[in-house]
Parts: sequence; C-alpha cells; structure tokens
Amino acid sequence: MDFTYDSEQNDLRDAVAGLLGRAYSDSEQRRRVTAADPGFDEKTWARLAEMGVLGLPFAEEDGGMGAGPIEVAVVAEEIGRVLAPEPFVEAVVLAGGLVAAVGTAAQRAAVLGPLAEGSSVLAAALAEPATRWSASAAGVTATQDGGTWRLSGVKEPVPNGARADVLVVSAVTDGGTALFLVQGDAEGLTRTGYRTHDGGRAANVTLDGTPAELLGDGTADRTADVERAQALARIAYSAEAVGAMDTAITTTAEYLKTRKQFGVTLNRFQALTFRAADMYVSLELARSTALWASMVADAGGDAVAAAVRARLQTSRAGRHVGKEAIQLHGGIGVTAEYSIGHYTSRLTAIDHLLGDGDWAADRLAATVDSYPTVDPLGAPYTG
Amino acid sequence: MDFTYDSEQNDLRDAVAGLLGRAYSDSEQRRRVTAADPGFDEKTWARLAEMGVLGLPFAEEDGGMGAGPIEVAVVAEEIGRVLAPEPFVEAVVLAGGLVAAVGTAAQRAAVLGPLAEGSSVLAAALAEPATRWSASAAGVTATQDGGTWRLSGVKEPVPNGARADVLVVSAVTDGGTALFLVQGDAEGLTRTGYRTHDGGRAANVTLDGTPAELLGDGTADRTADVERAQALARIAYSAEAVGAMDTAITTTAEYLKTRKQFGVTLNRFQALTFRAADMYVSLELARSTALWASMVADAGGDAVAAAVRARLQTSRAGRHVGKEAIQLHGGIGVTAEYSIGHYTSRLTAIDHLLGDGDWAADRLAATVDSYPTVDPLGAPYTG
Amino acid sequence: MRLQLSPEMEAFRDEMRTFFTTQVPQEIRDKIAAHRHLTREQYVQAQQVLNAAGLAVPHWPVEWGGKDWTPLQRHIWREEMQLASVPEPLAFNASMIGPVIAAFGNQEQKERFLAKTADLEIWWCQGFSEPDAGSDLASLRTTAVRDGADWVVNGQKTWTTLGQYADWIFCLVRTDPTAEKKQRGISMLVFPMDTPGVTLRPIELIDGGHEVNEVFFEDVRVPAENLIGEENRGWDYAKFLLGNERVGIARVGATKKLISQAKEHARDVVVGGRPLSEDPRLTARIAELENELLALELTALRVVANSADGKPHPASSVLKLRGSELQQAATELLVDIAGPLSVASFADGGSQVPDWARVAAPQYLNYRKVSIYGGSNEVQRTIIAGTILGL
Amino acid sequence: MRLQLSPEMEAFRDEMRTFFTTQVPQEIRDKIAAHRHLTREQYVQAQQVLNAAGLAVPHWPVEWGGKDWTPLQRHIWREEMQLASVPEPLAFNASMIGPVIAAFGNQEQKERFLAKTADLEIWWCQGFSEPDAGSDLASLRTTAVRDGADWVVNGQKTWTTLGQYADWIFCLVRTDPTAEKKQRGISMLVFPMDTPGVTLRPIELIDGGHEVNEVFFEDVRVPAENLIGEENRGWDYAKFLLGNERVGIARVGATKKLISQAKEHARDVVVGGRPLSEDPRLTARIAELENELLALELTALRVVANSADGKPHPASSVLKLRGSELQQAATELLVDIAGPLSVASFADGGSQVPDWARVAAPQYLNYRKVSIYGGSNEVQRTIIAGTILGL
Repeated sequence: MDFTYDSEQNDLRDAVAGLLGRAYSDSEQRRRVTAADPGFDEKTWARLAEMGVLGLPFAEEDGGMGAGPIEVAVVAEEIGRVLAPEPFVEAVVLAGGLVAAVGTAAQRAAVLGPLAEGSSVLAAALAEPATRWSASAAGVTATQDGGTWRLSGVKEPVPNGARADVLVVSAVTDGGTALFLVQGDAEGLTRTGYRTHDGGRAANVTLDGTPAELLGDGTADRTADVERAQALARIAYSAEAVGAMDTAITTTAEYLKTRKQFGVTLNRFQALTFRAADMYVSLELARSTALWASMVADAGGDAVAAAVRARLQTSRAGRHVGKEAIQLHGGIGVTAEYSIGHYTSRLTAIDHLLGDGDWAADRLAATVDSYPTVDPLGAPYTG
Repeated sequence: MDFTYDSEQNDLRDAVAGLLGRAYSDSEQRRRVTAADPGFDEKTWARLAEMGVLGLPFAEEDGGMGAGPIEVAVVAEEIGRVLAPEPFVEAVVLAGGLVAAVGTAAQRAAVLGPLAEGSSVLAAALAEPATRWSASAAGVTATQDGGTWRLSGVKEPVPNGARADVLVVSAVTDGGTALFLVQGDAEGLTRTGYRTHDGGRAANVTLDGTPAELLGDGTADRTADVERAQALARIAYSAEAVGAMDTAITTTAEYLKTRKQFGVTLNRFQALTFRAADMYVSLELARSTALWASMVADAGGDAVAAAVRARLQTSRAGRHVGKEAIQLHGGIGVTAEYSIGHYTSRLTAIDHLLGDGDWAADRLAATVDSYPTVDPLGAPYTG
Repeated sequence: MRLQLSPEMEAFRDEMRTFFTTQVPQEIRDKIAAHRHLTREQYVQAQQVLNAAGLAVPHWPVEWGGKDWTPLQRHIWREEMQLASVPEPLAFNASMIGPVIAAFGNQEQKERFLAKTADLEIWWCQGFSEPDAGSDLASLRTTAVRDGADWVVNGQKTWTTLGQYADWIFCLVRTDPTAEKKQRGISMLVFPMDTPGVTLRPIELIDGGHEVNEVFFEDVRVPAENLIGEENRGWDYAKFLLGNERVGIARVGATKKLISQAKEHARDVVVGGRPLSEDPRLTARIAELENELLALELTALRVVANSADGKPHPASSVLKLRGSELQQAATELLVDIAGPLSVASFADGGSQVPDWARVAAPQYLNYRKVSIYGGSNEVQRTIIAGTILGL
Repeated sequence: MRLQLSPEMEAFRDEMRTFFTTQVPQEIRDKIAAHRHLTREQYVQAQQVLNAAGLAVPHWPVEWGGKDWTPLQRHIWREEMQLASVPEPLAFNASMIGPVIAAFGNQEQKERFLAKTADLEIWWCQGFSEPDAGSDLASLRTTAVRDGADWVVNGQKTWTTLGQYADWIFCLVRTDPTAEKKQRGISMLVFPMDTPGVTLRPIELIDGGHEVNEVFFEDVRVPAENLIGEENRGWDYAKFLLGNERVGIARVGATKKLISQAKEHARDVVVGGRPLSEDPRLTARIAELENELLALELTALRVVANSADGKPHPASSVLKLRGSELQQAATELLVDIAGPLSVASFADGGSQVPDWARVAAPQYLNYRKVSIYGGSNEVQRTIIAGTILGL
C-alpha cells in the first residue's frame, strides 16, 4: 500500500505540467484558445502527442506507451490544474479506450496509432438526447446492407463531435449495443457543433444511413465494455476535477491574502478563512478517493465500482469548492475576465458529463445493504 | 393576513410565561423536578389548570376554554422557552384532543372536565414497538366480551404512560382502528415507566384482556381522527420547538458575548458569530412556518397538510440549532449541569415523537408533482 | 392572527394577476420565462405598459405617480409580477434614484426627472461600486472637485449593470477628502452618460453575457445643479436607497416560477424508462426546496406586516440571505434535471437539446452573483449577528 | 503507487484480527459494541490482555515494550481493534504520559512508571484544561511554587476524563508566572490522586453519564522528583503529547462499526410493511456516509504512508475534523433509525424497546463532544487555514 508516485510518474507529471503551464500560464491564453473552434490548441495537442501523452494508455504494439490508469490520472490532474481545453479524457481515455478495448488488432493499429501521433482526433458518440449516462445505445440503430453497416439516429451532446476525424458510435443491433467507427467525412453524417459553457465544444451528430465500420469481431453486446471505458473516463475526470479544485483553492487563498476590504486583507476575516479550510478538507478527501480509484483500476480491481465512489466524492467536493471559490472572491468571481469562474464552470461540466453525484449515490445505495463494511484494500477493489 | 397576536393572546402568553418563568427560572429547578417521578411538577400542573391552560382547546360545554390552535401554540412556545416538563402537548393537545374529537358528549364532560381541572392526567397510547408514527393501530386488538370491550397487546413508548390516570388507547377492531378509554387502575394493565433522555417520562403499556370503554359511538374507523389529532399535536410541538430554539439562540449569543478565550470574548470570532446568524435564520423561518400552521388549523384549513410542512421546517431547524448551540458553547455544552444541552435533548425528542423531518419530506415528495406552486394563502390551507 | 387575505386584498391580487397576464406582451413574458435577455426596447415597452396603468412606481409619493399602497399590496404586486414573468420596473429608476430624488431632490429636479424616470424615458444606471470599494463602499475614491459652476469628476466605477443602455448615471463621488469619517464627504451627482470624458467598458460575465460594465470618468464636467440633495450627504442618500424596498429581495415569486418550471421539465426527462418527476430523490429534493421557499415567503409576509412604518425590518437580511440561497438552489436543480444536456449551453439550430436545458448551466453560473451583489451574504450575516443578536 | 497490502501486511492484519476477536473477553467486546460503559476492572483486564501480548503500547520505544512498527502497522492495529470492539489502551497511559516519560523522563522515572503504565497498574488521568483555559490552554492558572524539596500546587483542572478511576494525574502547572510568553513558565508534574489536598468533583454529562470531573488542588505537596523533564518546558511536552498518534483520531474503524450496526438495525425496523433497510432515502444516506468514511480512511492511509518520519502530517487536522463529523453523523443515523423508540433512553426490564435503540439518543448527545475535545473543529480549521493555506 503506497500512495506516492514513482520517479517515472513524477517525470511524466513534471513534463505535462511544464508543457501545459507554458501553454496556459494565464487564463487569457485559455480564453483566446477557447474562443475559436475547435476550442483547443492544435499545437498543444501536437506537443502532447510528441510527449507520448495521447498514446499513454494504449499497448505499445498499438502505437501506445503501455502506461496505465495511474499515469492517465497524473496527466488528467495537470489538465485540470490549468483547465487545459485539450480533450485528453474525451478523445484518448474514452474514445481511444473504447477502440483499445473492443477493436481488432488491425483497427487498434489503424485508429490508435494516428490518435497517439496527434494526426487524428477521436470522439466518443455515446450520449443521446433522450437517455442519460447510459452505456447502451437506444436512439441510433445499425443495419447491415450488403457488406456494409449503416447507422441512423441522433447522438448528442458529443464532446468535440464536430472536430473529430473519427467517431466511435454506439448503436443498437440485434445483438444489443455494438460499437462502430464513423469517418468524419462519411456520407449521411451531419454534425452541428457549438460551445459548451466551460469553453469546450460539443455537437449534435445526426446519422442518416451513414456507412460505418463495426468495431471488433461480431455483434455480441458491448454494454459492459462501454461501461468499463466510461468508468476509466470517470476516474480520469475525477483526477481532472482534483487538479481544478486544487488551483481553485490556491487561487482563492491567494486572493484572500491580497484583497483588501475595510482596510485589511480578507484573510483577517475568520469566517472566510474557515470556509477556505473546509474547501481544503473537501479537496483532500476527494484527492484520496480519486488516487485510490486509479490504483484500483491499475491493480485490475473492479474499476466500475471504484469509479462510482470517486465520482460521488469528486462531485460533492467539486460543487462545494466551485461555489465557495466564487463566493469568497465576490463580484470578480462571476466575470469571464478572471480565472476562478471558469474553474467552477469546468467542474460543473465534468459533474454532468458521465454521471453526477446523485447518480453515483443511487448506484451505491442499491447495494449498500449487501455488505457490512467497505474495505478499500479488499474485494472487489483489489480484484 | 395578519401575523400579530391580539391582546387576549398576548395576555395568555404573558400569564403562561410568568408562571413557567417562575417555576423554571434556572435549569437547576428543572433538573430537580425531572429527577423524580412523574418527571413534572404537580403544583405547576395545578397552576396551569387554574389558569385554564389545561382546558384551553376544549369547548366550554366540555369544561374547556373554547380557544383554538393559535392559543395552544402560544402556550406550547412558552413551554419550550423554559423546557417546562409539564406534558401540555402530550396530555392536553393529543390525548385530550382525541377525546374532544371522538368522544360522546358524556365522555367529553367526564374526561375533559377533570383534565382541565388538573385532577386527572391523560396519556395517548398510540405508539407501538413495531410501528412508526402510524395513525392506525396494529399491535393492540379490541374484542367485545358481553357488554364490555377488552384490549390486549402492547403500546410503547407512551409519553407519561405510567403517571396517567386515564389512557386513550388505539386498538384494532373489525371496523378498523377504534379508540378506547382505559383507567389507570384497570385490571390486566401493566405499566412500566422510565426516564426519556430529555428528562421526561414514557412507559411500556401492556394490556392483557384489559377492560376498556369505547370512545364515541360505533366502531367506524378512527384513523382520520387520530391523524388530525396528531397533526394538531405536531403543530403544537412545532411551536414548542420554536420556543426552545429561541432560548437556545439567546443563550448561545449571551455566552459568546461573555466567554473569553485568547484574551477576548468569543463574539470577536467572526466564524462563530456568522454561525449564530445562520441559527437565527433557521429559527425565523421555522417560526414563520409554525405560526402559519397554527393559523391554518385555526382557519379550518387542511391542518394535516400544514402540520407536515411545519414539522419538516422545525425538524431541520431544530437539528441545526441544537447542534450548533452545543458546538458554539464548547465543553460546557455537553454537561447536564448547564442548560444548553437539555435544549438539544428536548429538540431531539420532539423530532422523533410524532414523525421526523425525513418522514415529513417523504410525505410532501409524494404529492410534489401534482401542483405547480405552493400558495400559503390559498387552497388547501385556507379551507 | 389571521391567515386569509381580506376580500379587498383577494380582489387586489386578482386584479394584479389579470393585468400582468393579459396586458404585458406575451412575447416579453415568454422571453423572461425562458431566462433569455430582453432587448432595451422590450424593457422600455414593458415598463411603459406598467406605468400607463400606474403600476411601475406604486411605492413613490402619490404626487409623482405613487399609489399609497400598504406593504402587503406592494408585496402582492411584486410576487404576482414575478409569477407572471413580467420584467420588474428597472430597479435603478423605480427603486433607487426615483425615490431618492422624490425624497431629497429639489422641486426643479423632481419636475425634470421623476416622470421620465417612471416611464423609462430616462434609463438610469448606478455609479457606486469601485474596484477597491466592494462591500466596503464607503472607501470609494472617485472625486468631484468644484470648478466654477461645475463639478469635475475623475475616477472609476464598476459593476454598473446595463450601463450600455443607460442615458444617465447617478454617482457617489468624494467631494470632501478631508472629512475625518470617510462616510462624510461623499456626495451624489447625476449626469448623462454621453457627457465628454465618460467611457464605458463592458465586463463579460462567466455565462458569456454582458450585464455589467466599468465606467471611467476623465475630467467630466457636471453642472452644479446636478447635485442631488446636500453636498457631502450622499452617504445618507445611498443608505436610504439601498434600504428601500428590502422586502422584494427575497424574490419568492421568481424562485417559485423556477421550481414550477423544474417540475415541468422533470416530466420530460426519462431515466431508465421512468420520468425524473417520479424519482424519489428528485421529488424529495423539490419538496425540501419548496418548503424552504414557503418558510421564506411566510417570513416575508411577517416582515411586510410588521414594517408598516416603512422602515426596513431587521429581518430583511434574512430575506436577502435565504432568498439568494434559494434562487441558487433552484437554478442548480434545473442544471441537474438537464444533466448531460446542460453542456449544450450555446447550441442553436441543429441541436435537439431543449432551450431550457441549454440555458440551465449559464443561468446557474450567472446566479452565483445573487449572493454577492446588493449586500453579500457575508454582509447580511454581519448585520444579523450585530444588529439582531448584538454580537 | 500500489493498492494492495504486501503479503507481510496481509499476514499482520490477519494476526491482529484473530487476536482481537479471540483473545479479548467476549463480554467486554459485547459491552463496547452495545455502547455501554465498561467497569474499571474491565478496562484493566482488557489492557492487560493486550499488554501480555505486547499489543498495548506498540508505539513506545522497544526497550519499554514498543514494537518498532511502521505507521501502517500501527494504523492496522488500531483499525482492527476498533472493528473488533476492543477497548483501546487507555489513552492517558498509552498515548500521553507514557510516551512523554519515555522521551523526556529520567531513567529513575522510566523504571518507576513505564511498565506499570503499560499494564494499567497505574491508571493515569490528565490535568490540562481549566475552567478559563479551554481551547486557549496556555492561559492556565494552576500554580506550583517550590518549597524546599516539594512543589506546592494550587488551582483547579476540569474535563478530567475517568478521573474517578485514576491512581495518578499528570498536570500542567505554572511554575514561572513572570515568563513574558505564557507558554513558557509551564511545567509538568505527576502525583497520586490520593495526595492530601486533591479533591475530585464529578461532572454529569447530558447523557447522564459520569465520564469527566473537576479536580481541585489545595496546597498539594508534590516531591521535586515528580517533575517530568525540565522545569518550565511543560508546554513542549504537552505539544509533543497532543501531537502524538494524531492519526488514530480519525476513528475510522469505530465509525465503520457504527454504520454496520445501523444497517443491521435498519432491517429490524419495519415501516409500512417494508424494512427501513429498503427505504431509498435511508440507503442513499448510508451510501453517502459510507463514501465519506472511505475517503477519510484513504486520507488516513495517505497520511500514514507519508508520516514515516514520525512527525504529524499537517493533514492530521483533516482527520480530526472530518473524523469527528462522521462519528456524529453515524450516531445521528442510529437515532433516526430508532425513531420514536429513541426516547426510551433509560428503559430497563419491562420494555420492548431493543437495547440499541435505547442507547442511540444518549450516545448521539454524548458524541457532540467529539468535535469539541482534543482540539475543537474550530481549532482544526484554524490550523488548516494557517499552517496549510497560509491564511
């Protein structure tokens, strides 16, 4: 049982922190980048590729680095720390993760290689307007016409769906939910992109008899694969949220030390410093849970179960920290010209993308009566 | 629409406040009284009778004062203010209320007269070990043997059940739930009394073929009558809780002004004074709701619905105020020798006797989707 | 104690409800209900409809268009307006500078400004807060120096709401830097926004909207007759102004409206085959919020009933504090009902995300302001602890 | 980063679990599980069972019975003890005065006290807090004046836990009233509770229990050799003592036990024909509490892993703060499951209310203390804001 990074993990963190710190050293740079499509910086994306970050979790034979959930969490936390808009979790962990889990060797090489090199952006088209954080498809159907599969239906909101070169789309087949690869320039594909409140991009993806390539062999139900890929993305989002909360708290503490009211700096007001202390408590408890969840996934434990717990803790903490960070700043906290509000916005978006705190709590509640106590170092978490 | 007491109500409040203020001017007096059975002061009980308080809500022809729920709330708030242990809500509002609602003219005269005069203490035996805040009986059955009814089963916890001269007992008959009068000296009646954590008394009441008098005419189901009597008691308890919270906050503020730490009085610590302010907010919102509920009952509106709302608000407020009052006091707050902890204890008991906040919230949740908005001055509250 | 409204008040409430739901253009009310921003023209149109019926400035002196209503009538008027999604009369005109001029202005100023202020012919904005004077307003630095027949104003204001639409600004300026108490030595000046030397810089808010501005003054010459009331007494006027109509700040009607919308939308969101409106966790959450709001409304009614003397009841701070918390809780509820759809904030044509779900998150973020402006919740707690609990 | 325990640690955990669940008298563990108070004899018996196996003072120096364990082993030892409802070694002996004497006492004192302290042959109590020195401990007033070979002690202590069972007391006394910094001029004396001039007054707590006492000193003569360490350095020893074993304060194991009991009892309470254990509101509440506790346990493990140097990790304050809140939440959960049965606090024979429901409310009220003693939550927030956030 060891909560400390090894030297390789520390090197990775320092490298990513250095790169992103230069790219987004002040929030104006981020505002500029997010103001224009695709909502992130292609150059920074390319540098992340050079660093190997975009292939981090994939096997070396698939063009990846063969790293695991812990390294993914290291990167995600640094992304969150500066609110880097590059879609690491969305494109690499979730979309790429689906291909890595389900794709044939040929597909993995064909799709993950370019993704890792930065020459192809992936997006996971799982969400549908009428469902909610579901691992199985309902509104998009796949039919085979001759040799080729064709998809029809609507996916929305699809993070970075308009920019993506390749979409990983879940659809209903006779066998249940299957996954497909759809090229960005495929016929019968209409993508309408828009800004999300946190400065990112999402899209309505409408498929109308759109040709698609079945991911993996056969059409056995892939719901469990999607569930697990979503879980790994939830764990990565938890780390991203921890990074964002960390900066939000540091920024708030710094503001309290420098902002003057009634002739003294705000850190002279105990009611404010105590609330900052409570924010720190929320952060540290969330950090422990997020780290643990990445270790569970790394150790081959039940990542789906651990992800639900990490999601619940980081959701509650993210709301607490996001609200208080603005309130302790006062008026400047609600302006787009100052950084802190963007942290609250991003924490709010993360909270709603793959299942929020209530969603997680309800899942835990369903099984809470089936065991006496939770042992983080025992089954099912240590596999 | 008017939230102010009229002069008669003000006179009543002053009279009750004067009497109870003398009886319990410091918490040592209350400790002495509650240390010995019956857990309240028979002399004070007699003085309340002289004042007409014990017959307050009953019709004059039944030996009462013909007052209403507002006057009852006025008295209950003063009871709460000094934590007077006299069972006004339990004996008069609930037990007496059941007799007033269901009893025949003869029974009302026979039972309510002595209650109002203070010569007979009533107790409502509704609770059963295996049910929870239910208006209908389940564990006590009534059978007719010749001309007389006989009851068998267990009621617990029955507030003041050991001291009571007459018990109002709910029991199962073919017609549903019926109410019965049981004399304290009836055969086959075993009562085991004990102290409750708030200094009061409750009892296990075991009936074994105990002769009883059917309350009212016929054995039509009385569940609705019990429900309404419980609602009026909930409204009275809400007022009692408001009185208790009011004193708890005043006491806490006084302590913060006088207690010194680190060379200054505690009211110099903003983190503490802000929390006292939040306690005041909770109190005032609860007070408004409790006052309103008594007005609804007085106006012939849906007292059951209003009682649920008052219960929810006072339950949440009572927990908040009760916990913070002790915390802001520090160590002395958990001692029995100082008053504040007793307020938390009483608020906790009130919270659990007739349905707690979660119970109330669940009831409201069940109908929340059936109307667009709540209008406190409209149906069903204004009848 | 009496629960029911008197027959007169019942009739008054029906009258208000009928007027607001039939006389104010539907298009404007729909836009408010959809939580979208009105155009300048729509603000003006709505207020002029109200003013034509004498419903824009009922709390003003009768001779200037007021109604001599009871506090309860004013409460009903405001709540019904909010429930009907009618935009309230511009606060800077109706609740702030208007009452100040009516109370402290000279006859010439009253005749010059009040009618146009009530009818929104003059759109006013507020020049109080400064970058280094937020909650600590009295430490403001903008100066006005007398030069012949003019005051010469230099400095900067911020958080000037809808300043981009304003014709005139009312401004707190320091006219006596030597006053030993900083509250003294402050005066109130009014002048047109197109006066030479006035420049405006929009501030983008976190929801992308443009509501507030910075206003810069460089040697702005203001004629002496534009001083409101007495020199160096501006602080008293500001306190009068900010204490005015404290009851409305609970915004119970507006929050009621948000909750009723949340209930509607919850029926349209299906999770695992069941509408969210049947989810026990959500209904319980709505029940708690609704009960808190009921308690707040009843407290507002108590305050109203006890503030007939016009002075703000000390419990007004409870209304502002809890009122802002409940507004925020209601907007958070809407985001959670929207769930993943809430990220589609700036979707337009080609999206299947309903409009209410698109605005939910930006509104939630925007509403973080309500516990900050108009006296932050920290200021309200200070008032409660100090003036009510004596701490 | 590695999740699993090493095979050695797995074996160690099994060893502890087996010992605690088989070697400590069942009757004693049942009483702890039932949240009833142990007799003095039972405390002594339990600690002597542990001490005989070398499990009473593992954190002491090896020469005095310590184990030279890693922080993780100490953590496992403590958690398993709590999960098994084994009474922990008396804190005043094992965690407080013992380590102080081992670290700062002279050889004669070590030989005189340590073995008997480990075996609870001497029962120690603490004389730190005073009526006017609560969180502000350094302002204590009890004095010790040197008179020949003795110190003469006068003053009063309070919150002396289980003083009624104690043989000896360790006391902070002011030996140099002239020291300009009040933390200086404080020394630590130890003496028997039956020394002439020592009187004890029980303090009844809100749950009716007798846990704490006031202790009065009137011209109590204490031999000079009973001074621990150096004169006027008592404050350093007190800080050492209070910082010692900060990790244990999370009491995760104890709270886990409370929650697992709550789950059991919820199955026995039937509401409307359905066991409470199937009520979605209750299961959701338990799920949230359990997850908070998981997060706290993981944080404790992180602190443990990073405090190998022995110094208390700054995040220890997080453990005390959150740990006390979760203990209180668990006791509140039990009261709510008991519902109306919770009023039967002092029922005895002739009641059908189960024992767990009788103790629920008194325990809930008693546990309000855990956020107050051992450094109140306000003190912990001050530490976090100051030493961690630099505010």
